Amino acid sequence: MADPMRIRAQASGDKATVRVLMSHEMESGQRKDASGKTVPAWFIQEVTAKLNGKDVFSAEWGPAVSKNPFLQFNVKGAKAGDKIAVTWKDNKGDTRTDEATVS
Amino acid sequence: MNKASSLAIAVALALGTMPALAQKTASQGIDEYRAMLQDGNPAELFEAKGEDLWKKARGPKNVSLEKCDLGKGPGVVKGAFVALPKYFADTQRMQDLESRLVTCMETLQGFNAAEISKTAFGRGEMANVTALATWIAAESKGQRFNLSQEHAQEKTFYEVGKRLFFQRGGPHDFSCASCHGEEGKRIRLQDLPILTKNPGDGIGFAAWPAYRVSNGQMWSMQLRLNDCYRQQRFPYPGFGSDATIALSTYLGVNAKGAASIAPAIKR
Amino acid sequence: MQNRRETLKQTAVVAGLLATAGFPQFAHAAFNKAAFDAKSVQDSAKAAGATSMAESKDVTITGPDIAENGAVVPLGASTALAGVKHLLIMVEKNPSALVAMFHVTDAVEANFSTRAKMGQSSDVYAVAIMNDGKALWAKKEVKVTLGGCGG
Amino acid sequence: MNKKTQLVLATLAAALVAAGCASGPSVAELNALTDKIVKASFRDESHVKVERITATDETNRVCSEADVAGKPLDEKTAKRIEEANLKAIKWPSDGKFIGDWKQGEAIAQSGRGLTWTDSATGVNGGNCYNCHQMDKKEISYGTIGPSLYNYGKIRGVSNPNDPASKAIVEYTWGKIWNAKAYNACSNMPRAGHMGILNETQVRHIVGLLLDPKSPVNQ
Repeated sequence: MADPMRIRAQASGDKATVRVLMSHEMESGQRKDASGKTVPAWFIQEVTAKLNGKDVFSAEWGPAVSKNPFLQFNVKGAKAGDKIAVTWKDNKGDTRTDEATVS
Repeated sequence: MNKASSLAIAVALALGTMPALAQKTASQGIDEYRAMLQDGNPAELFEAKGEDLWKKARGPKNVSLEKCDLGKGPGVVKGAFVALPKYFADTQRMQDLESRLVTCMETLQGFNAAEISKTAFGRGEMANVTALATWIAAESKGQRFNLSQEHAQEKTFYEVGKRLFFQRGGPHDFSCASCHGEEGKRIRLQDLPILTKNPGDGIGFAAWPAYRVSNGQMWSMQLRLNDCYRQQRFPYPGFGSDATIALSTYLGVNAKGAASIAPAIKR
Repeated sequence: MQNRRETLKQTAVVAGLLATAGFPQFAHAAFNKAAFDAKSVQDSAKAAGATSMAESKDVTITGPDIAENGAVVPLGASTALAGVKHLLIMVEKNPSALVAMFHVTDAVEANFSTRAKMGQSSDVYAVAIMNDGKALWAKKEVKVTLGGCGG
Repeated sequence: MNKKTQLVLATLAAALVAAGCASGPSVAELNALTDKIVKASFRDESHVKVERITATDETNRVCSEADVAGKPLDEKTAKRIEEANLKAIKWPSDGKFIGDWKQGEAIAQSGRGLTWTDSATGVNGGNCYNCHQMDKKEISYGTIGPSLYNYGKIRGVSNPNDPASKAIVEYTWGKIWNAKAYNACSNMPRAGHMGILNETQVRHIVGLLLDPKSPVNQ
């Protein structure tokens, strides 16, 4: 149900720079609501990426990553026309995958 | 110039123990921070959502908004944003982008306009109106504001908007002009655009809708004005009310010639 | 940048299709709760596999000197060293220091950026955990100011 | 409701044209129209009532009109407004003008209070740093008002309780209590007069500005 990511992947030289924006609350678990109750943490825990179907990147995040997260990484050997697929999974088990073509 | 040098002194005094900072003014530091955020504006997420909402068949009538007339003819999106608010003959009223979108959602898609207008910002169909406005604004990126002042209502609304801009009231005696009537002023570290004339490309009226990093929300112009009024300690302006549209007309006409950068990214 | 919109248009949505596929060859894909729960930079690095810690000029942390808002602070970690296993971004004064842990493979450069929440002015760290368990770190101070009208 | 108002306006505009007012509505008509639009557009929210802007006082009314016209108040009106505001100043009930600068600093830092998202019973802030530089250590300050750094020092106040400082101490109290007593259309709120700050809070702010030990005077 989560909204799509925005993925930009640009090749330069022998690598491609991948920039990703994800739509997610990234609730810290530190905040209290109007009635004084702590809002439970809700955040992306794992981010992975594939280049043409092959795993190339993985990371673990905590609740201190900002809301609507931004991520940048560089994939070696990626060239224009290659497919980059990014997947996130949050601590409630929700997940989303989007794909972009390297330009 | 003055501002920068006095800040430099303030920073040197306050942060003298930090060599990296002492060589840089606070405003330079903040400019760098803002520059770092430019590449990757989460407003893009809302743009994408808005484009999808425009093209998707939705509502009780299950049709898209692709025949919506934003002032340039049915379905014309590019250039519409920088000409709003304007007078619409079909509704016989002045409308800004958001109130016009709500009209289209009612007439084309069968939604209840009054219900949407009552919905809180960021919720339900109101969140969709904001996403739509974000995409439509983005489609005019780089174009210059050029509001019509042809129709009698357009002129009248400019004049009413001017009066609202200078209306002092509430416990603090604030008007819009208290903060936006002079050039080169700040609240805390926040630069305040002068809004009685064209403040420059992408400043003031030409920057909204914008993504607010402080709360991770997408802010439309209606919400921008709503929160200005809140901080002014004024009562609550209705969504799409004539006051908000008259004020937008005043700001938009004054911004004539300013290139739009919306959706921007803001503090 | 000039082709930004073009590039965006090429973004294809394949939601859910790959969602359930696991990452068996990625040993570290499981969430390291201990590292994220740890309060201090040291405890967190330890939980991430560090056996010793040393400051190093070969590790770089990037971030602004001043952040106008603590909700979004752009931070980056990088190193040109060989033999890096994980690259960590930490904020010392956050309730839990660890913000993000990136796993370095042959397929990606050891150079990652994201944006972090910061509750107050603090030192921020890039920590490279090497294959042999050594942790090499760099830090810089980020000052968080109140940008708007304290209301 | 919007539609109805606008239709009324359209009819009004048409009537004006018919009456030969080809140049559009007059200033008085535009003012009346604005009042009507304000009434139709704003509503109560939480403890914030519409009367806050519909039942405003003469000071705000004449200053708003002068702003729209783009020229300052005529001298006579300005004087009358200033005198009325000066008369309305409440001086300290116990004769004590100088409070605790530390509490004053906290009040100066706070921008809270009186918006529809604030609680009706919370403690209001003074909003001072939003517009003024004060303590040099605070780099996040506004520039709508003049810098108040060294406010007391520049004015030669080494002992605010010394009779020699009486005039400046009283002016400082008066300015915070009711800024319009000294400048009819000042941008500065009337903190005491409008009930933004209470007497004790005003006293602490005066302390922040005039106490030689205050960071403002370092």
